[in-house]
Amino acid sequence: MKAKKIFKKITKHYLNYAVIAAVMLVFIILAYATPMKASTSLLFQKITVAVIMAVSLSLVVGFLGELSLGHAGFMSIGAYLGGKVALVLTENGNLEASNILVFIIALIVGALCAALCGFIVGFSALRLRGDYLAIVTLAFGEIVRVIFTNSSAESFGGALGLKSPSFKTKEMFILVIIGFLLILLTLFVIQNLLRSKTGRAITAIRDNEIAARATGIDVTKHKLMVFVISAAFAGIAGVLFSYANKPIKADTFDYNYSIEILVMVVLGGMGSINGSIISATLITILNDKLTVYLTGDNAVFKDLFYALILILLVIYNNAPALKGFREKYNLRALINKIRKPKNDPSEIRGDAARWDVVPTKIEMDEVLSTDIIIEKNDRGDDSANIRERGGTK
Amino acid sequence: MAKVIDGIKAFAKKHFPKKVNRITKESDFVLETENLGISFGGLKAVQNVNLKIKKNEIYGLVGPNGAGKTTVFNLLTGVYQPTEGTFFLCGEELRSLKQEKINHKGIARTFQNIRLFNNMSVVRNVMVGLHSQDEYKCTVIESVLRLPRHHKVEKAMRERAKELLDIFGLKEERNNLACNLPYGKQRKLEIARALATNPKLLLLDEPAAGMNPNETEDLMNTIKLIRDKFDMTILLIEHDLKFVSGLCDRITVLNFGTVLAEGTAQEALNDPEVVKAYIGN
Amino acid sequence: MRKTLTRIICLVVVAIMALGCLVSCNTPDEAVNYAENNTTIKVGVSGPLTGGAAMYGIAVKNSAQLAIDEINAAGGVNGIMLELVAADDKHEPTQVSTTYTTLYEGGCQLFLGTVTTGPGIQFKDYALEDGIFYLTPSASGDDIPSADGGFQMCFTDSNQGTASATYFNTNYKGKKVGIFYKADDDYSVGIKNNFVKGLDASFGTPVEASFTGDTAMFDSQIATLKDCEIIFMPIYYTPASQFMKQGSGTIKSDAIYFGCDGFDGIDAVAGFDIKSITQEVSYLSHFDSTSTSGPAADYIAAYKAKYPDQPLNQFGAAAYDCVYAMVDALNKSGKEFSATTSAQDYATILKEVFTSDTFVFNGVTGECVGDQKSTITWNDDGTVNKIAVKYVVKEASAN
Amino acid sequence: MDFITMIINGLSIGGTYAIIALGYTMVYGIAKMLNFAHGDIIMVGGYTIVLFFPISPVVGIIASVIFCVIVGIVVEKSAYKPLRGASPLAVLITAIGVSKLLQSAAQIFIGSESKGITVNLGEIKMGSVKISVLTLITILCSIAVMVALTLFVKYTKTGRAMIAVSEDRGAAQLMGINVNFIIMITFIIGSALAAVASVFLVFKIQDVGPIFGAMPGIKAFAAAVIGGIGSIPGAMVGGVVLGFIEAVCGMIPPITPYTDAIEFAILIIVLLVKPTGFLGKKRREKV
Repeated sequence: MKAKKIFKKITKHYLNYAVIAAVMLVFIILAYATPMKASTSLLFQKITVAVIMAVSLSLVVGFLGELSLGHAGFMSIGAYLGGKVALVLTENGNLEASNILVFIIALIVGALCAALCGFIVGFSALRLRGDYLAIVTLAFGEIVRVIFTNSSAESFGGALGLKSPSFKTKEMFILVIIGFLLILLTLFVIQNLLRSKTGRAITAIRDNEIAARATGIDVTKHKLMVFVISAAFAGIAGVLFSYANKPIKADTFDYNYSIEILVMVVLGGMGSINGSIISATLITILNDKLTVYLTGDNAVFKDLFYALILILLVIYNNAPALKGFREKYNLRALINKIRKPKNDPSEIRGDAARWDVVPTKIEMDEVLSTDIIIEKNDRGDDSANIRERGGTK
Repeated sequence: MAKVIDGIKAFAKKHFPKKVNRITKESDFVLETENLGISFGGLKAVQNVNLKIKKNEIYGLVGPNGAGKTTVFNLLTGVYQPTEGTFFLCGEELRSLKQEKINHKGIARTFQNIRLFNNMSVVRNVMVGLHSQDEYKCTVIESVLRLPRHHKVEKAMRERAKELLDIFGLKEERNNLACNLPYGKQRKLEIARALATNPKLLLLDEPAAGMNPNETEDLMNTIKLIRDKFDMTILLIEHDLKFVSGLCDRITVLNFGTVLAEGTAQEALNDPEVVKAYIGN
Repeated sequence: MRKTLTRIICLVVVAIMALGCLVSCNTPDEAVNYAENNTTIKVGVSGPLTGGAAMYGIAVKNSAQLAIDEINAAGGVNGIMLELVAADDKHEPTQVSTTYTTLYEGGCQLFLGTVTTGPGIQFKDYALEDGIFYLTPSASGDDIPSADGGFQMCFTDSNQGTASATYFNTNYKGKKVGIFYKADDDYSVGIKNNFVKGLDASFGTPVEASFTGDTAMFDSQIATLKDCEIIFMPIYYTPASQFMKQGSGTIKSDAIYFGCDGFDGIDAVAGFDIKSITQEVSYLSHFDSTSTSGPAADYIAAYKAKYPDQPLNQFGAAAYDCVYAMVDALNKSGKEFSATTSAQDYATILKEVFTSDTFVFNGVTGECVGDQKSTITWNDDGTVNKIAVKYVVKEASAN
Repeated sequence: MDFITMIINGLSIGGTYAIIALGYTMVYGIAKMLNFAHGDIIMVGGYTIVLFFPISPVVGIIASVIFCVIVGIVVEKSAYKPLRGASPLAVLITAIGVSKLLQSAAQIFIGSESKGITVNLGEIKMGSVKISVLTLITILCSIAVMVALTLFVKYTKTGRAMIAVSEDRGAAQLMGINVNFIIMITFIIGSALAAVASVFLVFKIQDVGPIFGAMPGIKAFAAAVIGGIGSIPGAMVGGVVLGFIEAVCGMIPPITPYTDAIEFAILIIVLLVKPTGFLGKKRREKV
């Protein structure tokens, strides 16, 4: 009985670590036993970067419930600053590109710089929500891109890109192993964070910010924390990227790349870390393999497909009209059907009395309609000091 | 340009508030408001509200629609900042504190239109309420590294949440999603969550709205139970005069943002001004 | 219970880490010969077949195919047929890891490198590590050529900038020069920097205007450049045509638009009637895709016959020359090779020929006098020697 | 001299942005969603003009309006309507999806190479200053569109219904307003405005590619936000502000490459300091 319970706990909480560790072990054995093809290790390297990006974005989008369209910007910061530090260190010290110490320093610098930017962007998240925050993050990503693109040749290489040190293809498998370890680190931090009281507070903010405040949650602190942590991991992914690519060009981290990561998160299921990991892996493999088969203008068939899936999935998951359909046909129900579970107390109970329509009442806040506020606006009088929100609900 | 400057000022005011000198005084009252009022650009929504609520009291805030009752709640919980007057909780001035700070000081509330964390289970809803209490303190680093304190705190929080849910008869449903609860239980859960923040004063915004007579009866008993079991002081808004007179020790009647009458339910409701406001001439 | 579990997990992670470090000491053995099962000599090229730069990649792919077909029709190289493998890098360096491995592990032996510079730097890294040889038709970046096996058919950006500056110094002395460039494009910035460096004092400080991104409203840039007598435009023809169209009323009507090899094909831009503008349009390049006589015209005729609706430009011509140059070098090497010879062995052969002083290749790019093909030689560092010619796309027309 | 040129350029670019921003503002103000695909509807309009331009520019313009409206309705009905009442995050992600869908569809069916036309409307001399006719039309048209929209919203029944829907969708429904119909009308107006904007953009840039509308779209949204989203004059103000920034940056070579960054930085600053923009209304979430 006890063993069964432990097994259940492991499969529930630690399965993803185990799977990733197992994949990593297989990879190590392969790398050790046979000379690995460059294409394999490069593909794995891309997967590790994508997974870290997706998991870190999922923290913001899936759990805090805010849309960030500038996640690639954080990665860019990590790649450029980490790469620059590594470049300076290896050149001045005449070190090998694969020097592990330099790599770790670059990793820390990249993560810290990205985290700092996350802090700045997170600051705007305090005042803005929804569409406005999305546009601010998009603007942030573009600003980062423009600044790096136009930097001088000596600083960050400008349009020519930063020629930071990178692993040789024959040593790329080391980077992949490091990448796997970093995925485990990302998972460890983000998953443990979410499965603690802090994570509860973050999801509470997502579900109802006003109630969260009234319940004593420090919204400011938690939002900033989420942005900082998410940005730091994006920075780490950036450093990984910079060690695999030469030159690093700011154009790589544009709005489209941010969207690609967003697609990974949404396809994986918002609020599901394992889903993000799986979809990041699949999409990266698909992207890589399809490049060979889809050439010319057909290459965008892939984008068309992703966009279509994105739209359909979001409509399926969110459309109010599809609620009944959704409850009837979903993956979980399918799995449950196969597994034939016993009566689960968490199952929705149909017989419970429901009050779908809450009686509405006209009260003070509604009497104070916008007219009065316009008047206040015109006078420039701020005496009331109302806590207004930037975005409408 | 002037607007931009105003904007910068507002931003600074909001995010870098000036030090407000708050007084602390000896007081017999749990909640004491002094000429509390707010005006929205000239319209005085609430003015000169003077409430004095004693410990262990159930106090009612009554008034017709648009009288400013919820606005008083919003003032007391920091959603709005009062433009006039101030208020004290057990003698400690709480004016212009942030919402979460006011909650930490000991005022918890429920909402007229229920605001639960819909996508979280019932027990986790209550655990969020326990989040900021000192006895369940655990830093982020401790939780991420899964240090012993994290496990201890999590366990204690869960136990405490179960206890609270048991009182409200929600223990059975603790693993349900909050949005799947029936309406009456959602109300109860909201109260449970508010109580989890360990307040000195509990504000209930129309707790009986939308309930049938049986549920109302049940709720009255629950509120009394809360007062006795938790040694709680309760301020509530209600329309149902029967509910108010059956439950409240004292009430204040508001109309157009001003106090019409106060006293015991009987006294206040028989006040000629109140009768005029409710029934007309 | 959970505590123990966590510890176990930690232990496993640490163990794996240790194992990882252990493994990292191991490096795989010698390169594999991926060409073992080839029946033809595979020629690989990585270029943009999608996106904004697709017309260059497509032209290169088609022209290389044209050259290969011609060679195969004539009996191949020592009787061995050639085969082209093209991979799409979308003009993004990040795609090169896929395209390069596709080509290399797919058994390619001769490489045309990349079509554009950005991906070219990454390609160079991989290629030099694997010890293979590439002769790029059009990746003009200064970092692309390498004495270890990276050769160019086009001029480097710095050469192009300097050559243009020299041309200005001798022909347009003292005129008011404006520069219009794309600030986020390595090609454009590279040429512009060297051009400014090469201009002599008689020009003073040239007026600079730049743009970024794909489409733009050029009002401000046109306003900045409107008094210039000659505008140097180291950009590709699409934005150039947009600039000319938008500026047709404002830019001096007797000004000269002077471009680089990216201008090639500007008269064929869909929807751009070059006669509608009054200014002179000319550029300095190694090839003119409007030639009507000589070897260049022969190539153009053959290309148009085979790919009537496909883009035609100097990139393609350079790729055509690249294939011929490599085949020429193989023929002249006098070494043994077969369809299954590894890319590394081909690299050794080709490097030797290309760095030898006696190797001269006659192609369609460069200055062809009459029916004679141009002469092209290579320096040891991989850069090319040939003569650039000023082509006038359109004379100034009075309005 | 340069100063005058700069003002003209600013107005010219700003006017174009203003028209796009008006479309954004209409849709955002009433449907309460950020229509990311607005820029791509402009792209659709652009291609239509290029297609019909050889026949006649007027036919091109009319076809573009019709086609844009059709695309707008299809997008609204198929992608946005099912999500009415869902979380804003879901709607926003769908809008991004639609934007990507239109872009990739254009690239597959039309090709990645841009299609161009040659237009020269000539110019007018005013003393020493030359203004191109297109600039003049752009400025006049954007003002006309602004005035017309204001009048429409204020004085027609549909317009007032739009205000009602934007203030409180539920209450409007209770008052007998067909909310879905009003939102569709909004999308039709928004798409028609996108078509008008595409006319000016195409005539100015004279070249259309698959991502033709993306950047102008995002910048126009920035303009709408700066001016105060939901406010019709605000869109105009925001557009002109961005136009001037672009003009000034374009005239100063060292900072020209940073134009986009400067514009976005100003957007962020405005949003942080005054989230409602210059002319926007304040809204509060009820507690």
